[in-house]
Formats: sequence, C-alpha cells, structure tokens
Amino acid sequence: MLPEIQTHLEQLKWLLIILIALVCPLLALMLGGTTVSLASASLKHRTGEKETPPWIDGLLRRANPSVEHDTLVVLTIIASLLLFKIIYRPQLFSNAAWIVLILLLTAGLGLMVCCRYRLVDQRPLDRTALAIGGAGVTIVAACCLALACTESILLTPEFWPHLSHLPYLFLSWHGFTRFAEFLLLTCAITGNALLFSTTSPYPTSIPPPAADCVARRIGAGLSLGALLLWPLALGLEMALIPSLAGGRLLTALAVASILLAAFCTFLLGMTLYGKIHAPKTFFAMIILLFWCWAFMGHVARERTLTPVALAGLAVETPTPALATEGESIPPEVSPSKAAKVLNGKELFEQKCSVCHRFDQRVVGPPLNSVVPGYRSDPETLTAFLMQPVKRNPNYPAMPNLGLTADQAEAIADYLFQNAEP
Amino acid sequence: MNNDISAPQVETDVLTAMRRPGPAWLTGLGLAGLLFAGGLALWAYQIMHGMGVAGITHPVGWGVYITDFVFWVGIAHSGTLISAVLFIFRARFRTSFNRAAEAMTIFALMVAGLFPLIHLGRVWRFYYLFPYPNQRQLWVNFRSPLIWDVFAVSTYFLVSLVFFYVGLMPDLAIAARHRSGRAGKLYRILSLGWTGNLRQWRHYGRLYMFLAAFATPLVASVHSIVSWDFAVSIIPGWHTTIFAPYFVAGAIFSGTAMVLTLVIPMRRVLNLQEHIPIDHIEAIAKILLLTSLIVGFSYVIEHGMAFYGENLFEMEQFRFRALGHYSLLFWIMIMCNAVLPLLLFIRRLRRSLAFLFVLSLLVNVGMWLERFVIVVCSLARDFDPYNWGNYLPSPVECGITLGSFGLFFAAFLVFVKTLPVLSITELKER
Amino acid sequence: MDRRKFLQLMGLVSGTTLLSSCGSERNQKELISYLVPPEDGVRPGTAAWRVSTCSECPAHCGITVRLREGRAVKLEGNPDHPVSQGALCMRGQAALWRLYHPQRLRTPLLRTGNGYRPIGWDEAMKRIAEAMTASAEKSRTNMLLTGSTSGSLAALQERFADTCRIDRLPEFEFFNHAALRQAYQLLYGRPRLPRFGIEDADLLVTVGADLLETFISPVGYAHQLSVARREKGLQWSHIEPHLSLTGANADRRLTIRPGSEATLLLWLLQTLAKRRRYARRLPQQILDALPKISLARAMDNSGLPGSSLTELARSLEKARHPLLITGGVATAQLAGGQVALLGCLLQWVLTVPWQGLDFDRAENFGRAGDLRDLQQLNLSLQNDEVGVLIISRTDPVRHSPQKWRLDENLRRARLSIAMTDLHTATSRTTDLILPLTQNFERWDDVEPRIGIHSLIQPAMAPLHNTRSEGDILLELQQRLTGRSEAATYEKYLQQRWKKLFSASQLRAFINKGFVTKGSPRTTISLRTKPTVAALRRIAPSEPLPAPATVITGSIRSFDGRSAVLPLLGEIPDPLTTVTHGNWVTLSPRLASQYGVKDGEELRLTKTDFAVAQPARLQPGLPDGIFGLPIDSLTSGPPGIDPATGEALRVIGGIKAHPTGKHFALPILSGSPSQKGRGIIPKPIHRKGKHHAEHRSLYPEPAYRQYRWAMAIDLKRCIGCAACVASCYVENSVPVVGREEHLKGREMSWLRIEPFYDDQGRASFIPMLCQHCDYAPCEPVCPVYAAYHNPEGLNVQVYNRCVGTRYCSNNCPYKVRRFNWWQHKWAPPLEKMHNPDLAPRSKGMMEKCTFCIQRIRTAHETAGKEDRLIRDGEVIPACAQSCPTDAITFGNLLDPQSAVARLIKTPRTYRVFEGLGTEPAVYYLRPD
Amino acid sequence: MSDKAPKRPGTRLRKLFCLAVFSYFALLVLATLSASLVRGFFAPPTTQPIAFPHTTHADKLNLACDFCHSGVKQEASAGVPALSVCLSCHRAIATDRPEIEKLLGYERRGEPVRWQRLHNLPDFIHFTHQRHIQAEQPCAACHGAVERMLEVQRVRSLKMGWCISCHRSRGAPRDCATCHK
Repeated sequence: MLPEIQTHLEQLKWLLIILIALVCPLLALMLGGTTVSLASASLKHRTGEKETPPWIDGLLRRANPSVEHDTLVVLTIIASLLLFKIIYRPQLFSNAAWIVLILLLTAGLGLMVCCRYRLVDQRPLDRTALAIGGAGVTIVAACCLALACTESILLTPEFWPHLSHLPYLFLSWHGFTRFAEFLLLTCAITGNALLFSTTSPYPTSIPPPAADCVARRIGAGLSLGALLLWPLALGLEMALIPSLAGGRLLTALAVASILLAAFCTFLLGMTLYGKIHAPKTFFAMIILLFWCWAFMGHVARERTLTPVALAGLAVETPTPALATEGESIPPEVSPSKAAKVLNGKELFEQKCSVCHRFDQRVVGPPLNSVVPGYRSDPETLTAFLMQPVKRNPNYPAMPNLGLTADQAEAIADYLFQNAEP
Repeated sequence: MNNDISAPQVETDVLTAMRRPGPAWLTGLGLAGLLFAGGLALWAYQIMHGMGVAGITHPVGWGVYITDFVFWVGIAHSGTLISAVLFIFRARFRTSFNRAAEAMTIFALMVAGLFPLIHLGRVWRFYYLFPYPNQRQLWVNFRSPLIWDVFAVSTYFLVSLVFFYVGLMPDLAIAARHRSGRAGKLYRILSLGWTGNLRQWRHYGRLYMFLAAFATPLVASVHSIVSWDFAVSIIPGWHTTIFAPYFVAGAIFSGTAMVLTLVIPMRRVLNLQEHIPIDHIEAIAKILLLTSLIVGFSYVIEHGMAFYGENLFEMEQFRFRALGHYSLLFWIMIMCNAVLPLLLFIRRLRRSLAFLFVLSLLVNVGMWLERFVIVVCSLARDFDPYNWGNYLPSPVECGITLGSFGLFFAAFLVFVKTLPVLSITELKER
Repeated sequence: MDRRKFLQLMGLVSGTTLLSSCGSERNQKELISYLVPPEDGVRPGTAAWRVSTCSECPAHCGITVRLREGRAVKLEGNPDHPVSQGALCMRGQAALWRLYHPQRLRTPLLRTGNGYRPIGWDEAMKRIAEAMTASAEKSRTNMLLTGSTSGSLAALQERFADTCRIDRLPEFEFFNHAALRQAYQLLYGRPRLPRFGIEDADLLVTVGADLLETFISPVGYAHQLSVARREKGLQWSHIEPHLSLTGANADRRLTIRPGSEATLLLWLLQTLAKRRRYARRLPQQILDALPKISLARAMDNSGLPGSSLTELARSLEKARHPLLITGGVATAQLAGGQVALLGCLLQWVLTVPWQGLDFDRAENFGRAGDLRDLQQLNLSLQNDEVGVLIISRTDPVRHSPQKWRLDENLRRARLSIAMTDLHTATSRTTDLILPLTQNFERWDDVEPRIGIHSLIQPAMAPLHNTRSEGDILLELQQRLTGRSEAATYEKYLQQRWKKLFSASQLRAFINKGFVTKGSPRTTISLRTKPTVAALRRIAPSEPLPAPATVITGSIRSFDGRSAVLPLLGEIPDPLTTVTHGNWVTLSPRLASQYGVKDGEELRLTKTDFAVAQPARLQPGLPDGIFGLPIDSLTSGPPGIDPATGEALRVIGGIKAHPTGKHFALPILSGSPSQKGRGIIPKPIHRKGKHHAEHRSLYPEPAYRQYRWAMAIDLKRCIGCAACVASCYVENSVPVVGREEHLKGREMSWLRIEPFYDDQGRASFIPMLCQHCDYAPCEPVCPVYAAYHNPEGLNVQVYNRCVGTRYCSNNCPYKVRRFNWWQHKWAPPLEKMHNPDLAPRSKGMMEKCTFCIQRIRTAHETAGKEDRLIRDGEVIPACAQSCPTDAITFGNLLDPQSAVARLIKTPRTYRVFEGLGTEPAVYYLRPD
Repeated sequence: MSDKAPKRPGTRLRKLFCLAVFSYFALLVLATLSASLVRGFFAPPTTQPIAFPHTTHADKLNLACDFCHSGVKQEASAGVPALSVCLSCHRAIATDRPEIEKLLGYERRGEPVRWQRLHNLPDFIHFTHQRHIQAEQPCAACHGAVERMLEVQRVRSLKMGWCISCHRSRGAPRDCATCHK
C-alpha cells in the first residue's frame, strides 16, 4: 500500500462515497431506461409495425432522454470501482477477479449503450439488437448483484479467510437485500423519468395525448411501487445486517430514508392529483434516497472494518499490512514488539520496574537480594528472564513477558551493573 | 341430456344460488366457524403445554393427527379426478360436479396442510423443514418421506388452485354482468377482463386441456407419496409395496364419497335439480363402486400376503387388527368400505339419492377408520413384545379433528355463497 | 471447616478448595471468578472425583463421587473396594436423589398438636438436655435406639451412653438375620454373620437367602457369583417357596411348599451324615440327636419329587467346594430357628473343611438386636419407664406389627426424638425431629466388615441447616457433662484415626477410601452340648397350609427405606415391570380361579393381619403363593417368631378374595412372552427357519478409526437394573411419575426386558439404542436430527429435532423417548444435572448415546496426548455400574479390544438381525 | 388513479389513501426500529463490574493471554483469573486508582467478581479452547485484537455458519457430536 494512500485515506473514502452517490443514480437511470425501452421495442416488434398502439411509441420516446452522458457514466463507474478496490481490502479479492468484474461491467454497459443508440435513431429494432440490449442489461444487473454481495461480504470479516475454500459464502441474504434496494431505486428513478419527462407541460387543462397518458401511468406505478416497497427492504436489511455492522447511526439513517420515501410518496400523490408539478424536487428526492443508501453502506463499513475486528483473520497467509490508520496488525497473539532500542535500562523501565525495585519489595523480591545469586553464571539469569519459573512460594509467579534473547541479555547486563554485589 | 333449458335460464338458476344468504346458511357457517375456533384454541393449548396433552404415547408415536392428514389429502383427490381425468375422457356427467369437486379439493388441501404442523413436537421450529439457504449451511434430509410430503402437497395445492381459477374465469365474467355496484366491480376484476371473444376462448381451451393433462398424473403421484410416509418404514403392516395403489384408490373412493355428500344436499337446497340430473349422480355412484371394489381387494391382498409370507411380525400384526384391541373399528371399516358399497350393484339403489347420501357418509367414516387402523395398529404391535401398548385419542385430538371438519365446511359454505357452484359455461355447452 | 483446612490439620496437603459457586451452567450470562485459584480438581469444565461410602443399606459399598463445579453429579463404585469391587446397585446409584431430595428436612422440627414448628438447633439441644436431666430424677431411663452403626460413630455412641447415663438399645434393622446369628452363637459361640467365600465355591445351594436383592451385601454377592461362574464353573441351585429375582437367576430353582425348609435340611443332613466322610466331622452325640426322617416324608413335606432330592444330595457330595447358605425368607418364619440351626450345621459339615466361612472378616451386625428387643422397648414405653428416647436412622414404627401400637406408645415417652434426613413413619410420631447431614456432606467412617474401615468424605458443603449425628451427640455430651470427647465430630474423628491407623495407612485411607486392617486368624469349633440340646428341641414341623403369602424384600427399596426416592419408583421392578405402586403377585392359574386380572384389588386376610393390593399376574410363581413386596405392607409384619425375634414373612392359611375395586397399575411390559421372536434365542431358535445370508443394497459404512460397539453377556446379566439407575443419573433423564407411565410414556434410555418361557423360567435382556449401521431412524428424520457420525454412533442432535416422532415409530427396538412435556425438576434436584449434556426441552426426542459425553472427554484427553483412545478408556455409565461386568464397550475396529474378542464367541447374536439394521450391540446367548 | 379533475366523492377516497400510506410508513418505521432493537443495536453496552483495560495489560505490559486465562491450554473453558492473580500484582501497584479500589473492596468482602460474559454460546454447545489452541489457532482468530480494546467487545458472530466455514476450510471434524452436547 503506497504510503501516500495510507495518509489521505479518510479523504479518499469521502471521495469514493461522493463518486458512488453520483454514479448510482446515473447507472440506475441508464439501466431502467434501457429496460423500459427494450420492453416497449420488443412489444412493438411483437405486435408488428402497423397497428402498434401509440402509447408504445410514447414510451420509447420518453425512455431515451439523452444518450450523450452515457459515456460519462461508464467512465465514472470504472473510476469508482478502481477507487473502491484501492480503499477496501485489496487482498479480499484477487486483482484478477476485480479486473474481470470491471471488464464485464464495461462490456455490459457498452452493449446497453450501443443498443440505445439504435433506439435513438428510431430505426426499428430487429431481433439481434433486442438480444444485445437484453444481454447488456442482464450483465450489468449481474455485476450490480456481485457488487452488492461484495458490499455485504465486506461487513463480515470473519468469512474472508474461508472465501477461497467456500466461494458460496460470497452470496448472502443481506447482499440480495442491498441489490433489491438498488433495483427499487432504479424503478423509482425510471418511474420518475417516465412521469415527468413529458413533451407537453403538465398539468394542463387540455387532456395530454393518449400515448403520454399510458407512459405517465406506468411511470407513476413504477415509482409508487418502488417507494412503497422501500421501507420493507430497509426493515429487512436492518434485520439481516451482520452483527458487527449494525448500530444506532445505521438505524437512524434507515429511518431517515423511510421518512424520505414517505415524503416522496406524498409528493407523488399530490402530483398525480394535479395539485403541484415539481419534477425537479421529486428527482432530487430520489437522488437523496440514493445518497442515503450509499452512505448507509459507508457507515456500515466504517463500523465493521476496525483494526480490532480485522486481527487474527488470515492465519496461513499473513496479510500484507492492511491499509488502516498506518498501524500493522501483529500476525499472532503473543505480542513480541519489534525490538526497540537494545538498551537494558529503557527495557527495565518499561517492563520490569512495574513490579521490581532494587532496594525494596514491590510485587516481586528486591533485586539486590536476588541478582547477586546469578553473578556466578549470567546465562541462567537470561534463561530465567525468558522462561520465568515460580521459585519462591510467598511471591506470585513472574509472568512470561515473551522477551527475545537479546532483550533478556540487555536487561541481565543492566541488572548486573546496578545491583550491589 | 335435457337440452330444452335455454342458456339464460341456466345463468339465472346458478346465480340465484349466490343471492343474499338465508338464516340456515348463517347458522351453518356459525357452527362450522365455532368448531374451527375451538380447534385452533386447542392447538394453542397443545403448543403451550406440550405434546403430552394429546393421547399419543410411546409405541404409538402417530395418532389422530396423521390419520386426519391422510384423510383430508384423500378427500382432495376427488377434485382432480372429476375435473381433470374425466375432462380428458370427455365424460359428460363431469360438468355437474367439477366446480364443487375442485373447490372441495382446495379446501381439503388447506386443512390437510395444517396437520403436519399440528403434529410437530416443536412447531415453532417448522422452518427447519423447508430447504431455504441458511447461515447454518444445513439442508433438509431429502431422503425423508416427510420432506417429499411437503413438496407433493404444496405442488398439488398450487395446481388445483390454478385449475380451479382458470375454470372459474368465464363464470366470473358472467356473474360480473349480473351483479352491479361493488360486487360487480370485484367480479370484473377477478375475471381478469374476460370478454369472451374468440381469441380468448382459443387460449382458454388450450390452457384448460394442458392443465387437465398436467393434473392427471397428480391424482396418482401425490397420494402415493403420502402412502410412502408409511411404506418406506420397516414397521409390520406398513412396509408393503401395495400401499401406493391402495392409498390412491382409497383416496379417490373417499373423495367421490365426499363429493356425493356435498352435492346431494346442495342440489336440493339450491334447487339445481335440472342441472344435476340423476344419471350423472348414478355415474358418480359407479365410480364409487369401482374404487370400493379396489379397496376391498387391497384389504384381502394385505391380509393374504401377511399369512402367505409366514412372516411372524406381519401375521401377528394382522391378527391383532382383526381380533385385537381395535377389532371393532376394523370390522366397521370392512363393513363401510367393502361390503355396503356392494349394494350399488342394484340399479334402483344407485339412483336413490337418500341411499347414496347415507352411503357416502358411511364411506367417509370407513375411510377415516381405515387410516386410523393402519397408523395405530401397526405401531401398537410391532417387533418387540415388551413395547406393545395401546393408544386412546385424547379430547384435545378429537377437538382439533372436529376443528378441521369445521374449517372445511365453513370454507365450502362461503364458496357456495360467493362463487357459482356449477360451471355455467360448460352447462351451456352441454 | 472446609476440606483443605481439615487436611492441613491432618498434615496431608492434597485436594482442592470447596468453593461452591463458579461459572454455574444455569445463568450463562456471568463468569464468576474464584477467590483463590484451585490447585487442581474443581476447575470449571473438568470433573473431580472424591472417594466415599454409600449408606443406603448396611452393606456400605465403596463409591467415588463425581464433582462438577463443586456439585456432586454422579456416583460410581470404588474400583478396588473390598465390599463391592467397583460396582453399585440400583439404590446406590439413586442415593444422589436423597441428597438433593426436595422434601429433605431442613431445620429441627418440634411437634405442636399434629403439625410441626421449625426451631433452632440451640433450642432443640436445650430441650433434649433438660429432658434428659429431668427424666433422670423421675426414675425414667433415657434410651438410644439406632440403625446399624459401625466405625467411629459406634465408638462415640458407646462413650456417649456411658457418660450421659443413656441406655444404648441393640440396633434395630428389619433384615437383622437374627435366626442365623443365634444359630452361629449356639454352634460356635460367635454371634456374627461370616463372610461367605462364594468366589471359591463350585456348588452353591441357597435356601431362601435372596443373595441378589436384600441379603446382607447384594452387590458383593453378585460380583462373587459372576466371578465363580466365570472361573470356577459354579453350579447354583436355589430353594424357595415363591419366585424371587435370585431364584430367577439360579441355574436350578426348586420351589418347595412354604414352611418345609426344616424337614428338607434335616433330610439332607441325615443322608450326608450316612457318608463316613461327613460323619467324621460331627461328634457322635450330635449324630444320635438328629431326628430321623424318611425320604417319603421329606418328599410329601417339601412337595419336591424324590429324584430332585437325591440329585441335590448327590451333587453336594460330589462337589469339592460346596457352600450352603440359608437365610432371608427361609429363616423368617415360625420354624425359622430350626432352619437356621440345621443350615449352619450343614454348612459346618460341607463348608468348613475348605474355609468357605470366614468369621474373622464377619459382617458387622455385632450389636444388631431383633424384634423382641423392640417388643421390650414397647413394653417399657407402655408402663412409662422411658424418659428421652432418641431414634436415629431407623424406622421401628413401620417395621413393628400393627397390634403393638408402637406409634401411640412413643407418645408416652417424656421426649421422643427422631434423627433422620427424610420423614419416615417414626419421625411422624416423635415430638422432635433433628435433620441429619447426608452421606456426601459429612466426615465419617464405617466398618462394613470387621477390619475393613471405609471412609465417608464430604463432596460438597451441606445444602441445608443440618448437622451430623456425631456433632449432635458431642454437643449433648457437652451440655450434660460439661465435657465432651472433642469440640466437633471432625476433631473426634482425627483423634480416633490417628490412634487407629499408622501414617501410611491414614494416607491410603484418605486417598483410596478404605483400609483393611489385619485381624487375628481364629478357628471356629463346634460346641456339641448346646447343639445336642437344640437338636433335641427340634419338633417335626408341617408345611404351612396353602395358600400362603410370602413377604419379599424389594431390590428397589431394600426394606422400604429407599421407596421415598422418586427415581427408584420410576425404574420398573425387574420381574413384574410395575413402577410407582404396590401390588400382590399371584400365578396366572390362581388368578383365573379368583377371576382377577392385572390391577384388580385382592384382599388377603388372616386372623389379625389384612392387606389389600392390586393383583399382578406373575408367570413362574407356584400356584398356592401370594408374593407381597415389603412396600405393599401397609401395617407392618403380621407378627414375630418368639423363638428368634425375626419378623414373620411367610404366613400360611391366607384367605383371599377380590374386592372388585380396579387400580390402574403402571405395567411397562407389553407382554411377558417373546412370542417366539427370538429376542433371547433359547435353545429352540424360532422354528429353525433361518434367513438367507444377509445381502444389503446399501454401501458398506466406512469407519476410519473407531466403530463403537457394546457386548452384553446375558448369562451374566441378573436383571438388577443397576445399569438403568446409573443411566438415569448420568444423563439427567427426567422422572415422569405414575400418570405418564400409565400412558406408556416412560423416559428410560435403557430398560431391562424380562421374558418368561412356558415353564415360567425368566431371562432378562437390557435393551438400549443399538446404534445400527443402517439405522431405520436416520433416513426418515426430515431435519437430520437423527444422524450417523463417522464413529458409528447414531447421534441425536437435540436442538435440531422438530418432533415428528417418525424416528421412534420406525425403530424396531422402540428405544427412542419423546419429551411429551417440559419436565420440571423441583429445586434442588436441578443441581444434579450433568453439565456435559444439553438440557432437553419439550418436543425433543432423546435416546441412549453410548454416553457420548464420556467418548468426547476421552477424545479430548487422547487428542492432548496425540494418540488413539485405548481400549477400556471409555466406559459408559451402565457398564461401569454392572456388578457382574455383563456389559463391555469398546472399539470394534481394534481387534485386540475386549468387545471385539467377545463378539467372536459362538454365543454371539444380535436382536432382529434379520431386519438388516446391522446393530452395534452384540448379545451373548444365556445358555 | 384517474387523472381527471377531482370529483367530490374522490376526496373521501383520497383521504383514505393518504391515511393508508401514512400508517403504512409509520408501521414500517416501527418495524425497522424493532428489528434494530431485537438485534441489540440499542442495547446499552455491557458494563463490567471492574473496567479492566486489556490495552495496558496485554499490550503495554505484554502479558500472554494464558497468564490470566489459565484454563485455555488445559481444558474446555478458558476461565477468568482468580482474584488472587489480580491481587498478586495489584496489592502493590497502582492501588490509588479507583478501579483497583473496587478490586481490593471485592477482596475485603471475600466476594467473587461477577464478570459479564460477552462470548456467550448456547447451553447445548460444547466448545473446548484446548483443542483449538492445540490446532494453533491464535486467540485473535475468534476474539479479535483484544490487546487493542480498552473495553472488550465481541467482533465475531459466533454463529454456526462461521464455525462450520472455519472447520470446512481447515479440515476440522464436522460431525454434529463434536459441538452439539
């Protein structure tokens, strides 16, 4: 891990959150829009050119507002994935797996984009185009599921060492709930797009053309359904979230986003009844839901990936220094610290002075009475320091401080110097 | 067939059956509901205090609950038989019974589905029985017949539900036309926008034929699996290969008997005499006679094989059934299932409604006793004579059994008042 | 004073602290630290063992107590204890139920009207002291009546009696073998019961002595019998008027008419005396004094055919080490004295040459009295001569005839005191009750046989505010005489032990639990003059008129003292399989005469004796006999034999009539006969039709290191159900009570199934989970709760079980038990739970697991030393407690293991082998 | 929802619809809160009778785990140190601190310290530290970096799935009777 990344980790994490919060709505919009347009195109294809009902064309028109920003979306997605990989657990997945995931995602997006270009040109879609579009959508959805499961597996560090042996641990109910939440948000944002991107301003006294009416009804249905299901998904996520990740903050965020969804529904109700027309605020609300969703993921990760929880995981392959606050986690328990300065005095101060004094008894015996006994052969004192054995019954057993040979050597020399003969 | 009745006349007759419920219907529903509530209360009592309140004991680990389960799954088989198998055979008389039989199937399966939960010792761990992916990385034991039951009964329930609903759609549309206001709106929604144009009829025909073909093997498979609950064990009296056909025949037998029990009074109360002619009822009676002969033959086979094979355990088991502690129940079973139905050979009796109604009640009593005798006698006297013991059903068990009958009849009464009891469309075709 | 300080005083530093609370399993929420770290032993999670002695009956078998977290959880026999050699009977195993009994007396109780008021110890002591001093002035004598006492407590009682002017009455036990002791007194001048050398005998003839149930030391005899049968080829014939468990296990059982034992023994003595070899052993006067009796008279008197009599006499002559023991029912009747005398004379003729009798290691009934002493006490009570009467650890009211009305007379004493741990018939009538500390809460020592000192050591701190008898006596002595032997009973014990034992003996005494001190070898000699006088007094006796009733001792409650323990009520009586109730047995033919079936009440009456109990049909019981277990006697024995003081237990001329009342009798056996199914294949295996060689469709089970299996030798099994009690305590199996047994819902994981053939011969088979290779219960369990583990065990995972009960239905052996209820353990019984086992809630199936907790501990110790488990390292609770070593457990894959060798013997078979379940429990045919 | 101009009867329906949506959301908020409550997110952190800092003992003083938890190498339960083990040092060291006062108070009253148990397994489970130490499992594998924790907290789910995964990937026995009593 490059030292620079170590130091600015906090800022990098915030950058990642912002990127995710940005990318997800766009990705959702793309995914939702493509699906709707594919569906309507296939309906059109099915019912033959001539008597396609007008509302299908209306749908087609609405679902592809603008294609230019697709390339921008693809790039930001790749960037956020790379950043995610850098920040979190490079070793959790082998680099190869992560690159494959990125390639798959880009391939999926690419397929979707090229299919949308065909739709924009209003050229009738033949069967292969539909297949490409479908494939694209499924690949992207699969990658999103994989990402959701990654987000979930990140919250259970206890399974990391066993992932290579038992790959099925990667899938988890919590992962699926996160993916379901992403789909709900996609429906919400797509529904919103269909509902509000009308050619004619809404509401108007004159009834809008029939085509828009059907599209608007589908849009309203989609977003209303998504918003109503959203609290269920969050409740489920709170029930399924790994024990380490849960917490009051996370619950507060969940409740906040439920209230937000309630407010959105209220807004939607008002719009449907023609009381207000505020596409911008509605859209902002959906984006806010995305941010809440992404931020919950971040909070959960922060609560879980504390150095305390990450200790002692990879037993066989000692993990390279994990990228957390610059401290390296000791591979095994008996904490034999890197040998500090080979100075007997400092070692004595730091380790022995707690229980021993030279002149009087603290916990252990006074050193002046004990050390002279070893003057004849210093080796036994060093050996004793490394493996203390209880000799004198009326003193508590001396704990084994796990001293290395040279540490014991240094302390022994210091003792010989300072104890009276 | 009396085809002098005009089409609108059929509609009005069937739909008048669905008008505002009379006091008789209300008392019937109240009584059935009361029984069912009593059953639920007793079940809660049993969960609170433990399985000890039931009469089941050490050698006889299963008792009235499993008997009820097999009994209700048996009843459910008539629906599939009449609606699917007879549809494939183009039997004319099917239209008088198929709607009632399918409804009966669904309600019987709902009741049957409860009993595997009621007989569980720790019912609050019922989710261990379903193969959902869990953090314990444990699956269910797919070799256990109890797990096969879970799949078989739920599949059967879904297929019957779909079959019943598909059959119902055209009739709902007709009902929607005749009703106004809120009820009409509800029927219109339920009929999924059925307008009756040619294209819809084409789809409907094809779908109905497919469903009938798909449901037919269910008649044989579901109750064979239920019989394998006993056949895969090594208990004398259970471990016989005849069990699958024996139970399927028994199921159809008790199913058709229950159809008769329900249709005969319904015919008179809702005065649908012209639509359910005596000839059709006679046809059902012939099925009853056929299955009774098969069941009678199975009894003979069972006892014969035991004494022919000279297996010590089997011989004692069947001697005990005939002459032991439960011999009275055994002989009532023989009487009701094999001897009385022979009277159906007499044409006059086959056509007399009173006789058929009484006979159908007796047949169902006989079939309940048959399952009781199989389950309890085999467990009471099996291998080690030290463990021989007897079983006496406890009030809790009887209460829950009556509760199950309550649920079934309550559901059927509600069905009679809310949905057309006969298939109007098919009556018109006739 | 806790154990460590006590031992330090004794100069022996070993053992552990006695802290009671640490990490108790109940509330898992807390980790409770020690104050002082234990050196060894009582650490959370590991078991400690403490040697002690059982005092459920006067045999005093040696035991070791298993401690977990400072609680006694299991008793096991002390492996090298001279009395019991590592085994324990059913009552011994159930002794823990007495320690944790919910109705145990907790404080001293003073009678107020007909109720009791708890009072403090000082007030109780003050009252007793005042009463004793007051009664001295009013010329009333204070008396101390105790049960069989030995060792230091007997010595203290002696000192207490001398210093505090209190008469020490002869000890009262219902089974006091008075006739035998008087016979030995008469013949050899030694009023002691000798130790019978059964393990060296090659022929044993027992007349009425129920060796395996209640005669002197049942566990010891069972062990000696199995050793003699194994190594010396012992032939054993038992002579009795009725059917007892001892009779059922003898090689030959001769049923004689009740009351004809004297003539039979006389005839035997006379025929043997004809042979020169035996005549030499008897002086001529005795030979002449023998009354003459012809074979014909002996035959019609005893009801035995001539051939069996002559055959018995010839076998006695042929045997090199014959041994004849009389006692029990034979000597507890009107002619009991003669039977005892003739039996002992025959013993002298047959046994003395090869030292079959050992008077130096005699049983410790030295100070035992008999019912005549009790009658004397009753008389002195009636004419108000008694001041303070202390009754300790005995129940005279229950065991004295009704007509004496001992309970009313007790009230005439100035102050009657009962010292007991649980209410008895006597304690309900006394003025003051003092609760005694239990066996596992006090220091003491006992002397079961002369020279054998056996230690009683506390396993845990006393549960309630109780005191030991020694402390009570010392405090009384202190209050009365101002001076006491020692401040506390422990100090008294220390002084006495220091005097009695050398340092090394003392160390062995504390660690091994017993010490055998040598005692001078003495030879016994026949005193001819009193013998001749006694022989002359023998009048020819006629057998008792039929129908007669025989009052039998019960293996489940000894003389009724253990009936109060719920576990012993739960375990069925081996012969009748009746639990939780009383009954009278009669033969099926007699029952059809009276027209009674199981459970219908039968009233037996004779002059002033009347008993009404539900009838129980007993195949193998002779026709004219009613068998009455001791617990069924609601009103004490019918009378006493004035000559010997024994309670009459055989009464002739009984009138019986059914009363028409019906009792629901909880009988666990579905049928007494095997119905030809070859569960115990007697010589005629089922009709000879053998199954084809068994071929299985299933794959061969792949066991790698272990395949646990068990071999049960039905020749050795005597049906004493010690294994059943041991299994109950080890696995905390719940006791469910009478109503559940009536419904057939017993919970025992292991049961003894008695089967009778058409001649009424009984044979017993312990039936437990067979841990089959292709277990029928495993494929049918929907949730993998019944599961086959790689070591061949059929494991029952309790918290996975959903309770469909299909496994129990599909098991051909029906050994699986279902928890119908949430079984509640009345406090403090829940302390007895074995923490190595999960508590089972309602709705769970449970069964024998081959003591998987012991297998797991063995795996852990073997894992620590990185080796396989050695043969014999894992002993299930049932195998450990069996007095005759009938059950062997081990690893089938290790050819050297005991179980693998046993399985190769020709007698091996498996129950229901034809079903193809491949069980892991191999039985060895009894013939 | 017909989008025609709202008619009189529609308002009653609309009020009903709002009420339904409002109660639905309120219900779901409660459901989420109760789910978190059940999961113990709102449970107050367990307060130990004495605030024992592992950081100073295990980290600064570098004491090995089995110095206090002596049971871990020999038998099933690791156990907590006896009071005398603490007092062997703290009779002399840092006796002015309030926590040590509490410790000495316990010793004076002769009352054992009742530590709140965090790694709590159900009572039908048999877990031996000894076999896991013998299999060279570091303490941190199941308890996390305890020497870093001022206040000990549980960092592993201790659920069956996790134990099974570890046993599967390390080839340890997965026979039910290994863990189920």
